[in-house]
Amino acid sequence: MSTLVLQDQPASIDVVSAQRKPSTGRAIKALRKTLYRSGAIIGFLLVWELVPQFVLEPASKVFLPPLHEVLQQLWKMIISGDLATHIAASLSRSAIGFILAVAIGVPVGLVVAWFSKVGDFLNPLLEVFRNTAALALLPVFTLLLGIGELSKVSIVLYAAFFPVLLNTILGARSVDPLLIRAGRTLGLNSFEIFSKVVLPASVPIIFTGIRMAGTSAVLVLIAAEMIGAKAGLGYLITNSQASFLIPKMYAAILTVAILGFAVNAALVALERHFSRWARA
Amino acid sequence: MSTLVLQDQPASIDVVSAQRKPSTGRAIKALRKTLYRSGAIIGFLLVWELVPQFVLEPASKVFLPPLHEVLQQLWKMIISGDLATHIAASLSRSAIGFILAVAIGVPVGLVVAWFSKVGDFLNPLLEVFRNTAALALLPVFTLLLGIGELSKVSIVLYAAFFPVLLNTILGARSVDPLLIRAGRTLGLNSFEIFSKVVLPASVPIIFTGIRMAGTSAVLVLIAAEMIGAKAGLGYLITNSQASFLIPKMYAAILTVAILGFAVNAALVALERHFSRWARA
Amino acid sequence: MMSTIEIKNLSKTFQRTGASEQSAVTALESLDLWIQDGEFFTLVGPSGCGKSTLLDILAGLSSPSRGEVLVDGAPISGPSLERSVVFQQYALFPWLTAAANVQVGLESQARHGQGLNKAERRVRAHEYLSLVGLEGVEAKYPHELSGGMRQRVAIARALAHEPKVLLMDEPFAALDAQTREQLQDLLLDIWKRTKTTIVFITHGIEEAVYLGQKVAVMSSKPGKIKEIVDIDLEDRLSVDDIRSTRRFGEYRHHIWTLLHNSNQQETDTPTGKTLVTSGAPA
Amino acid sequence: MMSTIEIKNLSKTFQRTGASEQSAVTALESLDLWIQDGEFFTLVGPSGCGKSTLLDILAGLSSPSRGEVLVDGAPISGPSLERSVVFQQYALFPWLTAAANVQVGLESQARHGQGLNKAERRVRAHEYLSLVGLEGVEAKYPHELSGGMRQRVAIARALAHEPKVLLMDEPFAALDAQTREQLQDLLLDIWKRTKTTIVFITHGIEEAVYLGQKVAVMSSKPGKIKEIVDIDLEDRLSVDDIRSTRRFGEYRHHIWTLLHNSNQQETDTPTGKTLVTSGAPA
Amino acid sequence: HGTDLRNPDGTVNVRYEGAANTVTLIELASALGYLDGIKLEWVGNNSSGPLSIQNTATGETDIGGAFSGAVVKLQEAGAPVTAVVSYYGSNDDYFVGFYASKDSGIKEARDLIGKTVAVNTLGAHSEAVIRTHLKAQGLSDDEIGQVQLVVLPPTDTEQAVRTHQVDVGALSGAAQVHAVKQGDLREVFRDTEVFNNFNAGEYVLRDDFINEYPEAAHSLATGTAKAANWAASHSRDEVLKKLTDIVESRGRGEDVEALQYFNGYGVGKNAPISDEDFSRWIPWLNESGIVDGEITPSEYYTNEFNDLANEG
Ligand SMILES: Nc1ncnc2c1ncn2[C@@H]1O[C@H](COP(=O)(O)OP(=O)(O)OP(=O)(O)O)[C@@H](O)[C@H]1O
Ligand SMILES: Nc1ncnc2c1ncn2[C@@H]1O[C@H](COP(=O)(O)OP(=O)(O)OP(=O)(O)O)[C@@H](O)[C@H]1O
Ligand SMILES: [Mg+2]
Ligand SMILES: [Mg+2]
Repeated sequence: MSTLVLQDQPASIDVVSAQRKPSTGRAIKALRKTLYRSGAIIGFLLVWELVPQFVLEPASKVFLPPLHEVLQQLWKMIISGDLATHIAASLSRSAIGFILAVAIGVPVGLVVAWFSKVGDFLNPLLEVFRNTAALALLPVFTLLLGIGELSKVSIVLYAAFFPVLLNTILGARSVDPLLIRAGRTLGLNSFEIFSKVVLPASVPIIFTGIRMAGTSAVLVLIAAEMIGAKAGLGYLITNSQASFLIPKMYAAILTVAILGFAVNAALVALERHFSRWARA
Repeated sequence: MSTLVLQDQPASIDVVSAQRKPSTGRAIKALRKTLYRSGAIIGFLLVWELVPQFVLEPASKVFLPPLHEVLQQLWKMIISGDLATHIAASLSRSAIGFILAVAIGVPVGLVVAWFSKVGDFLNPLLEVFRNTAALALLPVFTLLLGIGELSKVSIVLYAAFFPVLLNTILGARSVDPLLIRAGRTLGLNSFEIFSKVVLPASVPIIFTGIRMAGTSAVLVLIAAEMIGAKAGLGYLITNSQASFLIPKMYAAILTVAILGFAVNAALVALERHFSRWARA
Repeated sequence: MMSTIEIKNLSKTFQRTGASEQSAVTALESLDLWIQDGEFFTLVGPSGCGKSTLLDILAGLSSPSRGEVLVDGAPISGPSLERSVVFQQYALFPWLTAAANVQVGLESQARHGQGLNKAERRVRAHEYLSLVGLEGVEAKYPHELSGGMRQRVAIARALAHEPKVLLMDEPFAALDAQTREQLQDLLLDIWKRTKTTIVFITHGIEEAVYLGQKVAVMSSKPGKIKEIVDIDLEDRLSVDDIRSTRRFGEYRHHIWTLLHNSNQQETDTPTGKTLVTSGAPA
Repeated sequence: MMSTIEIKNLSKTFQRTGASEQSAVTALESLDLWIQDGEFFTLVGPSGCGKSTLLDILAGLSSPSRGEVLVDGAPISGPSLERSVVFQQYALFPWLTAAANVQVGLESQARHGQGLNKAERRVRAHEYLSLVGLEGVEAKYPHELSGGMRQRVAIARALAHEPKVLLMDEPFAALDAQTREQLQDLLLDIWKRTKTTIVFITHGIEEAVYLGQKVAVMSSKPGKIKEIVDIDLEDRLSVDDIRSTRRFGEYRHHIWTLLHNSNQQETDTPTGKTLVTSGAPA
Repeated sequence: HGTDLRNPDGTVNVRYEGAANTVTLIELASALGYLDGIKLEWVGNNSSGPLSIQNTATGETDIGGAFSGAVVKLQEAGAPVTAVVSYYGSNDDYFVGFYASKDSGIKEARDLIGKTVAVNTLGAHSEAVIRTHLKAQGLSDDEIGQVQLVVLPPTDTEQAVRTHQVDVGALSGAAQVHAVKQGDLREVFRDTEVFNNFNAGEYVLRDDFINEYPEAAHSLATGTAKAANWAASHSRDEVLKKLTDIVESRGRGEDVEALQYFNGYGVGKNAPISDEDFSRWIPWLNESGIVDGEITPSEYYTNEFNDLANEG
């Protein structure tokens, strides 16, 4: 709601040098700010620790162990290297599926956007697939591609593909035609218009799709791993649950949460990097 | 890629009356266009019908029956009313969870955006939750809320809440401050600024979130129904699979696809309606 | 319907907290100004000299750091329907039709119990849309209108609740030259009919001379009034192309010189000045 | 570096296929024009009279429906580095720095084997950024620049590969009045130094007179040249505020009258004309 | 399925799905050295019999086991598989029981009308047993239809019954012992009340696997039967020690604690398959519309590879 639109830019130009020696007053202020900002998380963790211990009846407590038990379990798994194995399994699956989705989705999206005939032709089918919940297709993937890595990577690919594809199409379609005209007058041929104007201009919107794809990839992978896998965080969750290792289950869920957060943060950072030229 | 930006608007103003009596030539053209546009879907359905019959070996054919068998099964379920029951179960769950998500997400989002202190406080926690795959939490929901409707509606609510919330925050934050200034000079008080300027100005971005929430709601519900349900399309899929009623399973998946498409189309229409004032 | 504005020793300083040390920008310093009842008062000055800052204070959208601003003897305590604002970027509510936009202020009045009822408001909106030469666009949304039409709606909206003062911040800057001239004539016509006090900010010398009874020339860093020029021209609308007359050219030149000198020190590097032009459409 | 442009019996019709029946808009009809080597040629006319259409054809971005356009005797077959364009909305590539933007045309040249190497291109970019008064902004992205600076970069970009013709479509319309005057002077200065042929479209009579050696006044529906006015003024940059002089006022008035008459029938309803102002920033 | 399953050392590589915290019969057989010429390859865990044999049918695994009724359904659907040995059953030690909360007032079949019953998977053992039982207790089809089945992971079932989210839960094995130990549940009935002791499910092999590697089929079937006999004939402590060794050595991050609830495989001596094992379910199969009229049980299985069964 800031009406102070002018503020940022000139300030950041003038003060680059002054910024180098932050005063202690500023450090304290920054610390207080960080504390304030983490307040909600700390509160949540406290509730998690205290409510099971002091509020819940013992029977329910079994199913909602206090935080420290979960952290103990998490620590054990870190030490033993178990956690690393599961994370590696999940990460590699989602990374492969996700990277394939980007590698296929972006070029296909650009082509579809550019050749509007192709777009007209494919669009309805894409719309139908896009709106078909990936998890509804999980049995089909298992039937057709088996229960191994192939079907897991494929379902991640499927889930991540559509956000990338559709945002690429959207991005390429919403490129300012003026930039294309400018490109043409500057001697760019069709292919150069494509690679030097349309693609870079679409980057911010494509990245929105990539970020959505990241979220989808993790979500769907967890579900896929819950059915027929021998490693991975989804497997760890269901397997722990099936073994009554409830703290272990929560530790796995916590790991998923942290991982999801990290993946998103990484993608946001990447997006910032590639879109830094976009209007502030 | 159209450079013909001027075209649409004047044409649609002048020709409203002329449009009433389309010539046959136009009708044929429109038909051909529709056919062309459905080409990919028709092609896909043909492949589905023919490949199982003529390409696959019998063992695989069991698990990928040709389209007509699936349609027969679908028809049977429509006639018997079974399908309606399952659709009703799924739809009501996702509708309740989804509507709650909107009903809670939009006001909370507006408040968070308006009171930036609240936003600073809540944001990190929201970020963590948002990036925690809803399905990883499915066991927790089951443990804490049971296996009944409550936990299913809750997980839909959870999955749909964050897209709505975050887009509302984004929408409200990106309201042109100029409009707020204009509102103030026109005698609006703080609450009116909120309800008459910030809210309507955020509608298009909020709706993007609502559409994403719709997709999430369906996706997560299907997964939730695969565990601990006695009706619903997710249940129908797993149940049919477990009983080796493979055409029935495909019929259920087809229904999910159509439903997902319809839900999305409905939300897009709603979005169009509410955002019709937005820049064309 | 009219109002006297007294500005006494007005200063405005902006604190910048973005960086490690707080730096302050003095946008306006010890500014005195007296604007009479029903006057058409224009204000020219280089970019960043504080024109918008002054207008914001008059509108009640921000408050002075020092000094006071009195309207009819009473200090300004916030935005008010008595002082309407027209912005460069129209600032229409895009989700409201033209007529609904014009009625926003009327509805505020009604909520405070001193306004028109619903039917009367609709009639009033129609009336003011006609005043700005827009009939039959009541049901159109802003995006269906051209830039010139949008600014007309904005003017109708600012006038519909019959404020004492109309504050305008470069209202015609985003329009093409010919539409701009049309709207200038329209504004003069409205002013003559309603005799509302108008404070009009512009970058255009020609526009300032054409519209204003008085043209205040500002200098920047810190923002001050350099000179106030009384414009004594015959009725603009009755003369064909008054802008091409000799007298007009003289006023034009006089103000040009004032601005040119005040700009001198800053314009040494051609980039120096434009850096501050943050208001230009991107 | 210079070029003669011959326009013979040029017509341009747009088909509109949006509706049930195809309706055609005739944007230009039987237009003849002759623009000489190194001339500064300005074009004024009401909104929608076909100015941009004409410029697009000159740029090779669209093709005539009838008639022909010859540059140095050869017909235009598409966009070419020989004819650069500067657009109203800058059209800089926002993901490239100022220097990189300026080098786009140079790189195209290099790809066709007739250009500079990488180091030379960088030097050239610096050279042209200096020419437009921008030094030290090489590494800045467009969003870090003011409107005036962006348009300077766009001009540098258009000139860097040394085209024979510079086509400008209301390049200064989005700028504030004072920045606009600065850039007008800059452009005159560059023109005098490079003697590039310039075709400059504007809505502003003052701008047309100030810049042009010849001002073509267009009328609309269908777009035609109404009259070409030779402007015979002393060197603009050597006289203080030439715009306020009597002779300038006379040219101004003459063109004003031409435009005013040609507008007459359409301007009866004040909305009639502005409806077509689709180019105005929203 | 074309893939050559033979390892360089001449053994046949057999892919199978296990179950968390449990040692399946073939795993036990392998550990006991009963699987000559076989190398087992674990491809993951699975808690659903139908999915297990589906994966075998599609060639994802080479051996899978499920409830007899599911085996019928899979073959009726056209999948080329054959049952070769029984791998679980119900007896006094191992059985599927149906439990209600003690304060629920559910005591007999009639009390189930309008109630919900949690089962581990649909279309399988628990469902078939409960339907058959209700019918035997004289409930009408309409009344039976009012008993709602809900799929729940066994670990959730206990808590779901206790908190009345479901009225009755079907439990067997470790989950059953764990739940009953708390003392607040009442057994409504168990499957052995319906059929006495019986073999309830079979390992199936793909027909092409059988044709290609008959000696492997032989080894799997006979080894399974031997392992079942071993488990039945040794003391609980000995069996538990063996199972614990197996679980600890395979490193799947499981919970050995759960093994203390182990109570056998329930399969009869020598693990043979009989016509009865299939025909028992005919009424239920008919009623659920999966098969029409009579079936020929002998089409579904063979004891040919189970040497012990052949010995009698
Ligand atoms: N909210 C703000 N915070 C910090 N500095 C500000 C703020 N608003 C304006 N300024 C500064 O105050 C000075 C005057 O700004 P103002 O917008 O009033 O100028 P202006 O005359 O309207 O310029 P323009 O002609 O470009 O619109 C400028 O130096 C500007 O950077
Ligand atoms: N691509 C197009 N399709 C259809 N009609 C067009 C197209 N481009 C221009 N026109 C029409 O041609 C006429 C001339 O348009 P043009 O843009 O050349 O006018 P202009 O003189 O540049 O106007 P302005 O001053 O508003 O920029 C207008 O009536 C316009 O509606
Ligand atoms: Mg300003
Ligand atoms: Mg134009």
